[in-house]
Amino acid sequence: MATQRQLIYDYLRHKKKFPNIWCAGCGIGIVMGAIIRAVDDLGYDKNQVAMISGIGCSGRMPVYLDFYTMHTTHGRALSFATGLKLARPELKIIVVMGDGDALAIGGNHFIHTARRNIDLTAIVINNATYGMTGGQYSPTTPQHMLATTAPYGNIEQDFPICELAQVCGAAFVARSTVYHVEELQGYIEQGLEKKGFALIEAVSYCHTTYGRLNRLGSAVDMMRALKENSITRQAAEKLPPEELQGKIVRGIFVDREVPEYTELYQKIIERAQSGGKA
Amino acid sequence: MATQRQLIYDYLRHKKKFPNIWCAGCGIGIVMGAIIRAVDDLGYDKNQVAMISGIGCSGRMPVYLDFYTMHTTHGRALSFATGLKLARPELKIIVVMGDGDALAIGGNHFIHTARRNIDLTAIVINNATYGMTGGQYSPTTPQHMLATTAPYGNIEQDFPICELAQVCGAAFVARSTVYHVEELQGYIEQGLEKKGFALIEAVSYCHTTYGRLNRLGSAVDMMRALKENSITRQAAEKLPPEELQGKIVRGIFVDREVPEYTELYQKIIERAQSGGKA
Amino acid sequence: MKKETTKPGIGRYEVRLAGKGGQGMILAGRILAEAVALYDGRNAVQTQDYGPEARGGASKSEVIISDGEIYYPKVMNADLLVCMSQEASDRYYYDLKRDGLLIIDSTNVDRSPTTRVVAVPITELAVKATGREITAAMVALGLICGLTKIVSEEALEKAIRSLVPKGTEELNVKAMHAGLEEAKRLLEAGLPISLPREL
Amino acid sequence: MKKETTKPGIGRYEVRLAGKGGQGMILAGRILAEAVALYDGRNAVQTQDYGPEARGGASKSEVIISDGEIYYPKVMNADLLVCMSQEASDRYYYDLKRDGLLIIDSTNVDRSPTTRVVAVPITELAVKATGREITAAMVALGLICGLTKIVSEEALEKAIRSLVPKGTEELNVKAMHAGLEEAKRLLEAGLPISLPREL
Amino acid sequence: MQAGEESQAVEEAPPETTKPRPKRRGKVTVFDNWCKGCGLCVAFCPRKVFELGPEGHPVVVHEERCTACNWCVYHCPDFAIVVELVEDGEQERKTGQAVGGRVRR
Amino acid sequence: MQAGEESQAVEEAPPETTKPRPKRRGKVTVFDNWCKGCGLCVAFCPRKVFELGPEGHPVVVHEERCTACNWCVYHCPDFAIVVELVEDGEQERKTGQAVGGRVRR
Amino acid sequence: MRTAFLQGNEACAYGALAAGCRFFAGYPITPSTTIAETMARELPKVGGVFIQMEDEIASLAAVLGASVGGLKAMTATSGPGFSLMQEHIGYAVMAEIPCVIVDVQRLGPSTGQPTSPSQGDVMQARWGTHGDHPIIALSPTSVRECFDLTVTAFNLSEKYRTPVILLMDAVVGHMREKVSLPAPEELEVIDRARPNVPPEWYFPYEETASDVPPMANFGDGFRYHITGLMHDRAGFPTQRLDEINAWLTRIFRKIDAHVDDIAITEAINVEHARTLVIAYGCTARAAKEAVYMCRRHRVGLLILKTLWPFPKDQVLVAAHEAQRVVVPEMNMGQIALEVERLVGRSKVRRVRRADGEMITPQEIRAAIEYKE
Amino acid sequence: MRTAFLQGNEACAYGALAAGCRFFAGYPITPSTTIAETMARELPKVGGVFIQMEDEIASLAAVLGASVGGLKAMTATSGPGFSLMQEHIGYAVMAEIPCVIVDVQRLGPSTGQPTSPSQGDVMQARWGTHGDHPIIALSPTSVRECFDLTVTAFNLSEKYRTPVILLMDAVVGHMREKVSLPAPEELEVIDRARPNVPPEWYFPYEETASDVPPMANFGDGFRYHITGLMHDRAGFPTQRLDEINAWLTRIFRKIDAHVDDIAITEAINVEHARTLVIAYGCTARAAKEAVYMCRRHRVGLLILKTLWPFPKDQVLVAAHEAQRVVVPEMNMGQIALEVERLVGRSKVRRVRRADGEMITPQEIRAAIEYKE
Ligand SMILES: Cc1ncc(C[n+]2csc(CCOP(=O)(O)OP(=O)(O)O)c2C)c(N)n1
Ligand SMILES: Cc1ncc(C[n+]2csc(CCOP(=O)(O)OP(=O)(O)O)c2C)c(N)n1
Ligand code: SF4
Ligand code: SF4
Ligand code: SF4
Ligand code: SF4
Repeated sequence: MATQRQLIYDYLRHKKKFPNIWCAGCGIGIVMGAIIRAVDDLGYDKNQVAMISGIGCSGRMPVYLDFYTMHTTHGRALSFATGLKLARPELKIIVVMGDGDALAIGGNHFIHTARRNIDLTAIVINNATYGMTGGQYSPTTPQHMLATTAPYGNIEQDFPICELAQVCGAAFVARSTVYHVEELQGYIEQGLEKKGFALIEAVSYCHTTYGRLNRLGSAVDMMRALKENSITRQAAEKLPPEELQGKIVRGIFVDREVPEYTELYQKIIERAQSGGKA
Repeated sequence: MATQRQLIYDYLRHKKKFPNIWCAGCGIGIVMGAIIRAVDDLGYDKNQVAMISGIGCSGRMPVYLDFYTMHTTHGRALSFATGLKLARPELKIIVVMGDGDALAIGGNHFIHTARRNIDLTAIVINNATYGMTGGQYSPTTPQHMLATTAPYGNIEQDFPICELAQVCGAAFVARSTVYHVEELQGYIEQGLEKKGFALIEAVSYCHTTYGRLNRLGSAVDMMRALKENSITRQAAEKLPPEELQGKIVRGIFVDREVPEYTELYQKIIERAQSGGKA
Repeated sequence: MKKETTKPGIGRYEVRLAGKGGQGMILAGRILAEAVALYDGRNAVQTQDYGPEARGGASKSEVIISDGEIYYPKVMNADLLVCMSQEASDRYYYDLKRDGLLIIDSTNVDRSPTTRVVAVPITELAVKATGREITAAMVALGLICGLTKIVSEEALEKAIRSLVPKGTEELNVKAMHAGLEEAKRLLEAGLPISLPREL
Repeated sequence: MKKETTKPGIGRYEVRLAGKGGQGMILAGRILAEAVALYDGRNAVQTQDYGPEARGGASKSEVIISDGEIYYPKVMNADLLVCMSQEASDRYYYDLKRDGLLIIDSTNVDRSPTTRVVAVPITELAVKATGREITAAMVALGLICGLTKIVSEEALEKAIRSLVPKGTEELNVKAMHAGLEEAKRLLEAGLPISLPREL
Repeated sequence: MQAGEESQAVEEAPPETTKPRPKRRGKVTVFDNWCKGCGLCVAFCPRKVFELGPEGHPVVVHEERCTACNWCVYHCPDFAIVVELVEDGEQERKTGQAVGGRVRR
Repeated sequence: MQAGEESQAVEEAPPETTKPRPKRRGKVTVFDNWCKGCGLCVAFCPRKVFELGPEGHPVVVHEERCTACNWCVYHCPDFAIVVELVEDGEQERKTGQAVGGRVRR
Repeated sequence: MRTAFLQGNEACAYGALAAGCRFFAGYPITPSTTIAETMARELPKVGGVFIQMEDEIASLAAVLGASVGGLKAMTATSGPGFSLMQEHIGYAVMAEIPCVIVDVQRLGPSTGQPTSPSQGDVMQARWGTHGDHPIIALSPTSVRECFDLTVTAFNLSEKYRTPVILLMDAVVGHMREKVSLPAPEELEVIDRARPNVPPEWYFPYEETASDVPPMANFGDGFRYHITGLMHDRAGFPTQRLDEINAWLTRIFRKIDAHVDDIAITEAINVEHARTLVIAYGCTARAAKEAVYMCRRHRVGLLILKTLWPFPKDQVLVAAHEAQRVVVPEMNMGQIALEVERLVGRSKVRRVRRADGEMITPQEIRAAIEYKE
Repeated sequence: MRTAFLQGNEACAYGALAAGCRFFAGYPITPSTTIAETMARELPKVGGVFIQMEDEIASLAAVLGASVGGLKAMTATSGPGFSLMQEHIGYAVMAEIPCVIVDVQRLGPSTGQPTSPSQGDVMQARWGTHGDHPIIALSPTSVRECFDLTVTAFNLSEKYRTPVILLMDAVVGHMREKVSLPAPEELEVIDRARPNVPPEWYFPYEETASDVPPMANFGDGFRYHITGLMHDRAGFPTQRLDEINAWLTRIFRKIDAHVDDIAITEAINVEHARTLVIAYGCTARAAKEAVYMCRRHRVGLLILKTLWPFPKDQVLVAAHEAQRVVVPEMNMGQIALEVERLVGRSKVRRVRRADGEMITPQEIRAAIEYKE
């Protein structure tokens, strides 16, 4: 494994773009670290890796990474990535999204991309809010919590991101937190190696907006909460539902073989070119 | 129960709008019949019922019904309905959508409306294709089947509509077919009576586009297939997965109590007006 | 800048085929146009109009035939109007040329807008010839061919064979021949028919 | 049609507060403007600029003060420029009026663009007075008040109390007083300061 | 009917039914101007009451066999069939009654 | 590491650790110009190697306690910490090694 | 009269509430978000509903649904979201559903510069949705006008059964100013005309003297049909040319024939002006400053508060004696196109900037005083 | 040369394939669907990819992703879908990603009349997305031109690194005509300029002599950044005014300075014409018929194949001696606005129709011969 110095030198656009724009203590940078270590660990060539993001705090990640990088529009990163993947099936494509990006405005692309099971590694950084625009409620804001647009408390149920991806047909689905960054890195590696759509949810509460509004303390306090309020799937199975309330369940939700889209399309090309039924 | 003559007279815009525009033998009309009988059965006043649709063959239904009717844009019926429901919580709102309407372009509104659990009765008429535009593949076209845009066979997994609504948080979810129209009517009644988001999937294959392209026979043949290829959930549970392949599983998937959106919002109003935390 | 001198409208012959969705008028127009353009070596443009009720509402197809360039692609004043439904006949008669030819399917049209008309029980002939209503459009094409000669028999048959669904070629050609024969019969009977002026 | 005769720019006084995101410059601008407008009974307009890095990048706030109507809401030539960071000082000095007043926070700004400057270790004073860096903005406001009198002490204190987060009122007012005192000291020392011309 | 119960699948009767004249009988009317001739009623009527007419519309040929089961009424996509209940003998003609359907409350 | 395994939760050490000088030791460098002073490293370093400095940045005050566990390296959101492995005694300075992380194939 | 120190965005929200707005659906986006946040806090206090939707498409859809249900309804967004709303703006025009859409313009195209102001969406407001349609768009120059024109926007939308676009910009939206807000009784508030016939006689898209048919709300016993298809006077889809043309003509006429009522402008020293400045939004403030700087030069200023329908007559009158017309805009020249069409290309001098900075009075002055 | 009897939509698809298009993503919509259906059948035969996306937003996104990956890519839609694509058109302009967007115009606004033709989206093509931006839009008048202009659209998009809009209408799209298609070797096909420097030296948004920087495809070893934010020459977000202005100036200049190359028109008898007809799309065919009907009257015809950037010089030259300019359009007057701006309002007579019917030669003739 490369040293941190080497990783910084190899994978970050370190000369010009640092320090990054995120708030002090924001977990997005931690996810970024996990990504570069995963890529390094797997021994990928940088010329083989693309990163595509939407708009949001998380959406700024590609600026810092020395891959093919594309910062698209709010909610549509997966659709851009689908086009790129079909054009360049040989690329490893990592799609980084915020929870609003992936599941509010981008919810449709999320479910359809999972359904198509196209070979992308999607990372949703779930900070339970819209960070970039200053703390409005998102589809993952827990019920009853405050947000700038929910001054009387949020009344919506939150999306179970992993279950959603699973029901739609994703090949690999897992959740971890920025506290458990090594576990997270492992999931990212598995996602990258999986042929098919891989969804990794990285829980990383935004302390600047969500935390402050709900008086959850500093970045340090919220990091501690990730440690204390999370539990593995194995452990969760043994708990009664009441005790699971408010817990972050970590682990792999799905890991299965599903025919992958670009491969299936390749077969169509072969059929068409051999004069098959049109 | 009213006679058919009475139903036609009471609920249909029978004087001007008939015969309807659907193809001979299309099941959309059968669903429409189930809806008016359900409304009549429940004894609702017509001035209490609104029907909202998107664009598609199914989207034309509101023209024929003597409720408050609104034919909106492709994919967005649930969002229009959400606004109307919030403005008029006392209305019973039926939202009719095609599978493309509800789940392709409208997929995001589908999952979010279910998540909010707002009191709407959504009926997805699943004809396994885009009927109106002439037989392109939709998110519910089974894999390997032909469509005008899948001349070499469809390579996408299809959405499990009911499971999707369930995972997102709907209060009531059920599936039936136009062959089993009385069962379907029962589900529609249950959906209408349910406080919360109710999703009823009505399977009704389009014989004109989907059927013709895939040589599935006439409307009669395809109606027979609905009878022969469907199975109740209870029966399905006893079957091994191989034998379930290609079967339509009918039944109630969810029927649960979940706090409803307009009621929760009413509490916010009360809190705000009593000077609660803003 | 290019200066053009070609005279427009020379030999321009305008055909409108009107009926209901499902009667095959759009396919018929396409066959006629393709026969003329690909096999008779002249120019043709075909357009169509239909409602959202692709399968039921009014539907029409127009074919402009010419030896020169065709600019306006729609019928201005029809030289030939074929009406397969009452509605079509009521609606489109108004822009038939004074000396234009009107053919109606008397199986479906009860009230003709004029007496200067060739009334043929097209659908009936179709059923008689092939047992299938849907071949009426081919009977109409045969009739057109026989009466107006704007398309050659060979071209029409080729176009039919290349455009109808596989396996139904013989059936459709048979229907076309039924139309041709009816035309012959009519011509022999000397009915009031205005034939194409030039071209 | 309305004819206006009011002379523009009369008594127009332009203030720019510049620093980094997180230094509270936007809040400070708002406090200054609100003090002038709501409690001193004159007119004020406040605008702000910040980057996407709401929490870190450059950020500035502008306040235009006048007895008449204020048209252009931005600084054209600043009468008063307060720079809390080196970058701000480098960047904004160019549109300070010839006789404008430049205040820099010497805790953060090493190189002053000019010698006609009031250099005050604002952040240091803040930490000294309240123990909290973040109150530097209030020290700056006190300083402005004391040096220029464009806002009254009472108005400023009221505005601070109404706009700072609940529970931090005393702390912030204390910081403001630290600024006021420093201003007094400076005025007594007779430093080269250009004060507002009219109003 | 209560949703969740299995809908009573209607069995198709043999072409020439030999069953006795039903107790519950229906008077069947087809509105030709709404009917599009899809043939569902003809194919699925368990008592084979209809035959396809020359115009492509169903013709009621064996009304006496009709049990007023309403299959055709509920499945006609074009609202073109009405079946009115005729109780055997003297009984007044009554409105068709649902096979299933929830009872009005 | 293989995903699915439980990540080794790092335990915080008591403020004044009395443990013997670790076998595996790290040389800790903080890049002040990238560090934003969030305090995560200070709070979570299991060996309490850091203290918050006057500028708000962490200061390495107890390098000798560092076990090169890399917690701080992996969790610093700003890539502002580098820990290099120093094997006890003469051994050459080596690259930091992951606690977890999949082995390169 | 209530004096306060407010942001333009807040004033817009208060204006909406004062106009009777009781429904807001939106999706956050800089620099419009504080409008939503204010509405989220204030609406429930007056029994209204705020909802954050999953995107801007759904937001405008919900607004239209609520309006059909009888609530005055609004959404607010900025460039990217405004682009996403275009399909539903067309639907609102087609179905004649009143609503107010606020676009706080930021620097585009695309994500552009979210925190920088712009006036780049002026033509988009006119032409952004497909197909021919008329539109009303207003643009405020001050915090007080953010309040006033929001009220006007609601009034016009109710009066003409049409979507109204409020084109703010990030300067007026985020600027704070002292304002005196009118008391409720000082405000004119217009509500949509409701049918005064029994439901059986009601035609929702009938020709009327005013060209605006009364609108029944869903739930009030008038069971009619609404569609985005071309429709007849009863609201049902039609393919008849006479019905399509009747609708099309009416829909344009109801706006065009009332330009006088809709077109709001402010004219300063325009009589006998040799040079006329035409400006709107935040740029009008720079223009005012500039015009006063050049008092001696017979310079007039026409401030457009209504951008669409274009205040053609006011422009023609004001430009009557002008030899030069200066049009400063924070874009590459959009309103300038209309002005050129009306007064002739040769007279018009554009002052343009599309980099996110306000145009300064000095830049406008330079154009006024420029010697060709 | 291959003679066939084709629909305009099919010809468009074949044109795309001939131009090297190897990716299509779309969502069905009348009257554009046959383009998608043809591509679905033909693309795999040449190793290309067809995908039907979940909506039009995703469709254009996928097209842009594929283009960045190096494939020539296209989508096709109609009014409602075109409205939904607006945000991504702006993104393509901002990020300078070549692509072709076909809009087969149908009658709007809103759902309108899906099976009726129209020319109602002309201004939308120019202004539909937020923020200032240049655009290229072409409009064919025949089946053969559907083929040719699709090839041209790809060529221009690759040459200028910009989205190109092909504004078809439901008449030319669904019309069938005999066409002779050029053989591959007869066609000029332009591919994007690729960098000829080592990756370390590459700046994807650099100033170049042509104003169009070479474009590296993702996967080719040039690891650069793409964003919808204002960016510097390396593609990274910037707030510096000099960099924003440099970009903005270049992006307009690369189109405006090459109008000659982009603006395609066909002039018939325009020299000394006293009456000039300016037309485009299917309406140009009616105009041609009309002009020949009025041969005696010194009537000229200018057919615009390029609508944007507007062929200003060609119009000015052709209108030089004209006392009247007739502009027939299947809308309420859109191109007429530009024409009025250029030649003066008083000269222009609009012939307009927005009810889904083609304008007839007779209607145009009446306008030509009209005595005021
Ligand atoms: C179409 C569109 N709508 C809205 C926005 C404004 N916007 C920017 S980021 C964002 C949400 C950010 O939240 P999330 O996606 O959860 O990412 P985070 O910032 O929390 O990482 C929004 C709404 C936009 N840029 N584009
Ligand atoms: C924004 C938009 N995109 C596309 C269309 C074209 N369109 C009309 S109906 C339809 C799909 C119809 O399929 P489905 O929703 O399944 O309904 P069905 O006709 O099968 O009942 C499409 C794509 C449209 N009207 N609007
Ligand atoms: S606002 Fe929240 S999510 Fe965004 S950078 Fe700051 S802490 Fe991270
Ligand atoms: S096309 Fe299919 S779905 Fe549409 S009306 Fe016909 S049968 Fe029904
Ligand atoms: S974790 Fe990194 S950024 Fe945070 S205080 Fe430590 S070194 Fe600084
Ligand atoms: S590596 Fe970092 S966290 Fe671990 S002991 Fe050393 S300083 Fe502490």
